[in-house]
Amino acid sequence: MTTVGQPLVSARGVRKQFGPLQVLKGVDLDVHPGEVVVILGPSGSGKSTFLRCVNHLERIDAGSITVDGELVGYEQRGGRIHRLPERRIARTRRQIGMVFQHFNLFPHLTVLGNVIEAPVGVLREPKAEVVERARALLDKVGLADKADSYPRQLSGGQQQRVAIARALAMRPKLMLFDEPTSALDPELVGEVLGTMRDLAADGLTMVVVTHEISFAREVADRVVFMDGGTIVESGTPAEVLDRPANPRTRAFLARFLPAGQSAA
Amino acid sequence: MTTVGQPLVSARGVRKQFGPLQVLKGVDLDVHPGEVVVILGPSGSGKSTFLRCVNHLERIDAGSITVDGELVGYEQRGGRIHRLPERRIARTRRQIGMVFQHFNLFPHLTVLGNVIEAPVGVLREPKAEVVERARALLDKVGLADKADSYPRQLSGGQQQRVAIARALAMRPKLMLFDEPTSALDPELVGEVLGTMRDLAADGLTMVVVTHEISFAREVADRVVFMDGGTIVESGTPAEVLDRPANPRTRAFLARFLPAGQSAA
Amino acid sequence: MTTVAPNAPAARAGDDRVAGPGEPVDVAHAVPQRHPLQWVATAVVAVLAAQLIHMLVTNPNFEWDVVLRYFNTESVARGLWTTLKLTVIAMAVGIVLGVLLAVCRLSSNWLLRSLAALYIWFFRGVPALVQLIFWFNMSALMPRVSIGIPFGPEFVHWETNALITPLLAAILGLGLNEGAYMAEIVRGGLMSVDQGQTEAAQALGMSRTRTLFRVVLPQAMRFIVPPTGSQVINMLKATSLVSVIALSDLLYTVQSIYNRTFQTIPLLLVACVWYLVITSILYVGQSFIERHYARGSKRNTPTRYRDVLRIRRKPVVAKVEVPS
Amino acid sequence: MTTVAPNAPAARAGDDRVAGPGEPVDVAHAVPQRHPLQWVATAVVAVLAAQLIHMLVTNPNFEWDVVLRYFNTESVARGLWTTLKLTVIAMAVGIVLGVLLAVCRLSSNWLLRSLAALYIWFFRGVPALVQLIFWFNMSALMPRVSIGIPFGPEFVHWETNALITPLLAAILGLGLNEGAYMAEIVRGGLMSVDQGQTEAAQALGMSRTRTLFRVVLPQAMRFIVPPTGSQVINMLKATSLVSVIALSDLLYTVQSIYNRTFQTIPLLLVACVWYLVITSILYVGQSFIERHYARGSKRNTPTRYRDVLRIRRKPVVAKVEVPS
Amino acid sequence: KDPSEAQPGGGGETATQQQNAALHDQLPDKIKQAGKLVSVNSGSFPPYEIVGSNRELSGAAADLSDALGQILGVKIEHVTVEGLSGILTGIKADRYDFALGPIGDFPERETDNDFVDWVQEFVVFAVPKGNPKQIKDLDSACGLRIAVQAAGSAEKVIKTQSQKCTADGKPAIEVQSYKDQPSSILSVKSGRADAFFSSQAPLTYFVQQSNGELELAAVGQKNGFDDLFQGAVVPKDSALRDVLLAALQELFDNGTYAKIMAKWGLDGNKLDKPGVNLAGSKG
Ligand SMILES: Nc1ncnc2c1ncn2[C@@H]1O[C@H](COP(=O)(O)OP(=O)(O)OP(=O)(O)O)[C@@H](O)[C@H]1O
Ligand SMILES: Nc1ncnc2c1ncn2[C@@H]1O[C@H](COP(=O)(O)OP(=O)(O)OP(=O)(O)O)[C@@H](O)[C@H]1O
Ligand SMILES: [Mg+2]
Ligand SMILES: [Mg+2]
Repeated sequence: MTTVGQPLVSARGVRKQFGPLQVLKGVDLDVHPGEVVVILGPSGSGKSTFLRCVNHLERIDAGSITVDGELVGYEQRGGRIHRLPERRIARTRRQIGMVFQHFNLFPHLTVLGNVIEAPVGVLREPKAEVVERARALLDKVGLADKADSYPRQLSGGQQQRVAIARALAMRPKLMLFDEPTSALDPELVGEVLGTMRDLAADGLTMVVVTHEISFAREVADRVVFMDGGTIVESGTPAEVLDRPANPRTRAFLARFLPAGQSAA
Repeated sequence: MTTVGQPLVSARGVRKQFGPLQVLKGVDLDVHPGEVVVILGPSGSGKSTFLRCVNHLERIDAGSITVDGELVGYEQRGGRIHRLPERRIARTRRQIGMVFQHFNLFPHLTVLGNVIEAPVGVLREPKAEVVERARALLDKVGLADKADSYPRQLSGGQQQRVAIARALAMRPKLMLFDEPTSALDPELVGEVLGTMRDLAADGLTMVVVTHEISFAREVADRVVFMDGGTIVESGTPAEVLDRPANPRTRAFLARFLPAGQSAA
Repeated sequence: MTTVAPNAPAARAGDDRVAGPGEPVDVAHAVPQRHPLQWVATAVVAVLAAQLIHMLVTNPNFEWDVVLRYFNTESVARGLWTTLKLTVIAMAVGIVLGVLLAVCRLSSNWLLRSLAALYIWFFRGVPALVQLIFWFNMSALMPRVSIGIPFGPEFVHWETNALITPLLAAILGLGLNEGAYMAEIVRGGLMSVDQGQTEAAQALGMSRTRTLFRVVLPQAMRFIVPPTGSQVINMLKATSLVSVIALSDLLYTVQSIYNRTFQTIPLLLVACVWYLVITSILYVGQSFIERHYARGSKRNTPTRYRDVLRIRRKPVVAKVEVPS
Repeated sequence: MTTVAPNAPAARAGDDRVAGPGEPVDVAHAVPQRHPLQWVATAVVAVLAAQLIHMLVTNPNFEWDVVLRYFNTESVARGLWTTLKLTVIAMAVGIVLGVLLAVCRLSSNWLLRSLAALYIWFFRGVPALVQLIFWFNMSALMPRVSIGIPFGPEFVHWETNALITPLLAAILGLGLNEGAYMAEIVRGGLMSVDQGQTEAAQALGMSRTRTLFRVVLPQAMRFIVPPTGSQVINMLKATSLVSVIALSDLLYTVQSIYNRTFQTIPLLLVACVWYLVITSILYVGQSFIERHYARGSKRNTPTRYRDVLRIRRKPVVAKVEVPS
Repeated sequence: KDPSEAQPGGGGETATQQQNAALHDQLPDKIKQAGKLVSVNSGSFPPYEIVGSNRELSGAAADLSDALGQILGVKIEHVTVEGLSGILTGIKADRYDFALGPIGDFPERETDNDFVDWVQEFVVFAVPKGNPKQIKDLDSACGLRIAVQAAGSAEKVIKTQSQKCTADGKPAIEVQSYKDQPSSILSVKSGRADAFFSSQAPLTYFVQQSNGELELAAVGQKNGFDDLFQGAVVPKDSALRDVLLAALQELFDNGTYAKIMAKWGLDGNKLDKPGVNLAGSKG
């Protein structure tokens, strides 16, 4: 499905450093509208950091990221590049939904409150309209009856689905998922992956960091393997997962296969 | 390996209620010395509650649990049953090691401090001796070089292995594991399961609540399936996992098999 | 919350039913635990309480008739009113300032951070009494306040004494001082909220201000409210300092009565009883506020009053139920 | 902490290198951010500070020569010593009592819980001044204290006045009062420790006492220390209440000097400067204690002083590194 | 109504005074404009100053201020604040014009302020009923526990006496310095102190209030004080000082002063004539 045309996300030579530690060492990645990109890679390879750079939760040190043609966190004005003020960055972020590993729902708000908070408070949409949309979204993720529960009264899988609904309520052009299932008990992973599968089928553009190989195989348009702060390998699921060119990719994938089964 | 003779753990008709909710509805289970019993079951079936009853973190309402022939939390005296005082219960607990889902290491103590705390402070063993034993144990779980780190400086898998070493340092007769891998990222599960596999090979008596079917198949002497507060099915891994007699067991196991593969 | 389906039959596997070696034991028949020590302790407490009450009632030194006589005289009521008014205003100033200062302390801006730290250092360090005297009598230092070019001509100016009324001086003295203490409390509360919450809010495009007021602060309140309760009680009593600037609060009113009549003990009792009444009301109010901010913080919303007082934090990751 | 192997070559996949539609942009060349507002603010603050210092130095009302003259006279030193001694002892009493009361408040025993609640209610409600007067003049209420059969014969008895020296009265009055405030602080701290910690300790066979002192309290200290710092500063100033029972602390000493000489402002300055010196020392001490109890609470042990002041809690589950 | 309002009785009303226009003209402009003088006091100091529950002042000083106001043709307003810090800083800050007092005049207090003295004070002991320790004079206080009000001259005298006791081979005095009069009185009542050593005029009043629990001792003795003057405090070298002195002189001359003093039982404390900084000029 690798579309030609203007990419929705375009990262060029993205570098990020924490103190002495170079975490991203020049990452290039294009994500086209409607594409589902899965990022794989060992822990510490910079997957989360890259996702966080895309919606400017981290400021990049070099290179550039554009979303929908607009520079993230910066602005070209008079031939020079200027940092955007916090207020303008917030505007960019509204187009990008993010789902975190630990859900990060607002525990003091009900499920419905979580979902409508940003559309009502940030986009200033009329509340009645947002509530209606929120209920539809909750229905879509299978939680219509939990609208008035508090997050802590839900299971992990339910919480993560609320987090997805919360992000979708902003009608983002792009959804970022950072290991959305790895804080869940094995029994509950399926619920969340199911929801994500539906979103992909709806044509939403998604960048997903995950360890769920079978999900990647089934849903991804493209799989990207990161290691040591760079993209080591990239291609269709079949290419990257079944015939990895890079030895590191191969070593990594070996861990996820049932013992005794080869990576073929 | 199902040994005849005096069982190490013997639970009879164990019932436990939280307010109006009957969580354990009469659980009978014998664990013989050297045996590895894996408890499977859906969430809320009372697996954790049962384990917690074995070392009296929860007081049972009816039935009895004995460990090594001694009643847990109670005492028969003059033909009647009396509650033991907290001090005596603590003595029983020293024979039982427990490993929690969320590790529960003491964050203010170093790894070594965590391991030696109870033997030195509770058993009053000489410190030098305990330190030596603790280092040997840390070596065994592959963390000899982390002795002076603080728990938060370790990965989840490393933390869980420290928790195992901490429990082993008390030289327990019995180890209880409550979903020791389900708070871990998929990449790290292997480390902990490896350590547990080694312990089983050493002949330690273990009761393990887990969702790792392959671990159960490989290591367990017996697999027990709990549902709705009772033991629904029990037998060798081959019996329970591959030819489950009970429809609920079958339904449960179906979730854990790769899509498209049947439960045979 | 979870209900196990009641129709779950006990389909136990056979091999576990083999009888154990001992005779059947059932702890359901355990002897109910006796607590002899607790009973002895209760008795001792009861006797001591009886003695205390006996002494309170019979000891002539308490002069309960005098206490009663003064309990709701007009001057005491006026003192009480001053106390309450000052407490409310000074705490309001303190809380607003405290939130501002705490946010500054945690800001990424060097200047704000240092200024807030300086403020807290200074205002916690200087006794409130001195601050009151200073504000009230500022005209001894600066007879007039002016806006103008520094070290140059003035444009507007006011007489300091006209500007600073006793009430304003009291509010400044007590409120600015309280702000420094509240700042530390609020800072602790803000830090106790997981950083993930801020990130989630930012990812939704919320502004910093909105994140603070809609996400972080409401969660921090659980940790801010209890120590703030202590601060209110403290303030209630600290208002007696304003007697130095010619305002008379509850305590000073009774003091000025016994300065005249020398019935020290019964008049102090009048103040004590009033303070206890107010703190009791505050106590109830506080537990309602705590209950409000505790919503969503537990899996089971607390229902009984006692539960409200004993909230325990649970790990964030919730347990999960699968219908069986 | 994590070091990515430096030999990891950037073996990028080809298709992502296809040039984007726009010209190459690199934020590394972004214009350094200017903060004009910050500079203006800094300038304003600097001018205000200059004016303040100018006033402090030149205003004759401060009489700095008098301040200097009295700053370390013997009587001021003696007052300071009383202040420090009382603060240390009363805080020690308060902390010990506070821990006891907090444990009682959280106990499963009904009697202990109610007694602790009653204590806290009463001692927070009654002004410390009144408590001091009561303890000191208890013999006006009870000329002698006796042990014996309630409402019956006495076995042993003491003269109350001999029993309660002024110092003891001060310690009782301030310490018992402080205990009530500390109890609430400690309770908050204890509740903030995850229940899993207690269970882990119990599972290791630890007794309740050991669990409290080795596991729960050391972790609670992170939340107990900062508000306790505020309490110490409060106590430092609250000791001036003891002047009502003929003890003279720092503030009262300077007051009695200006009562004689009428040099109010410079003598109050003497007290303020001393208070600021002590609170500064406390501040440093507190941050060291906080740093001690913060050990193990972060992935990266803080090294810089500023970090100590800005500890943020991280989620418990640590991130993980796999060597590549 | 506040039950403590009942005031100790005393003679009839004093006559109204004639306004002295010359003195009025000498007043600072600000006061003339405002038409009032603000006098500050630190609470009850009976029988000179007794603060009622509405903060209205009665007592000898109140009567005197009424008379002064009539002479000067301004209203005298009384403000009560706690402690000297409030009084002195307030005068410095121009919040209050003066303190009518009487406040003890000591040489070291005269550096920053001027005193217009109008009474003389004696110091006596208040002891429990029956004078159990048999205090007759200063010397008989050796070895006893004596309460004083901190920083007053009584404290200085009793400390000197204590040194004298040890020099004479007698046990020293245990001096207890209390913050205010009620706490000192309470210490005598609760048996912490054997006697309270303080000014006679207020002590007389306290003893009357104590329902017979206390009595005075060593009355009529010098008790270590040669001359203890008390009076009004005004800012150093202010115009008000001379106006006040002149106005007081007028009240002394026309007998109003004597009448007021008699009314409040203060005959023994009268001065022959008012004066400025009498303590400094004598000492
Ligand atoms: N705020 C930060 N300050 C310092 N170092 C950081 C910070 N955030 C991340 N790092 C470090 O950067 C490296 C990459 O982190 P990142 O979270 O992006 O890895 P990841 O690929 O997402 O790994 P994981 O699978 O564990 O989530 C790690 O070594 C991490 O310790
Ligand atoms: N302390 C408690 N108070 C009230 N209810 C409790 C308590 N502990 C457990 N429960 C309830 O008891 C039931 C059984 O819980 P338990 O933790 O034993 O299940 P489990 O089989 O371990 O499930 P999981 O796989 O989610 O850990 C659940 O419904 C749970 O909500
Ligand atoms: Mg990550
Ligand atoms: Mg469980």
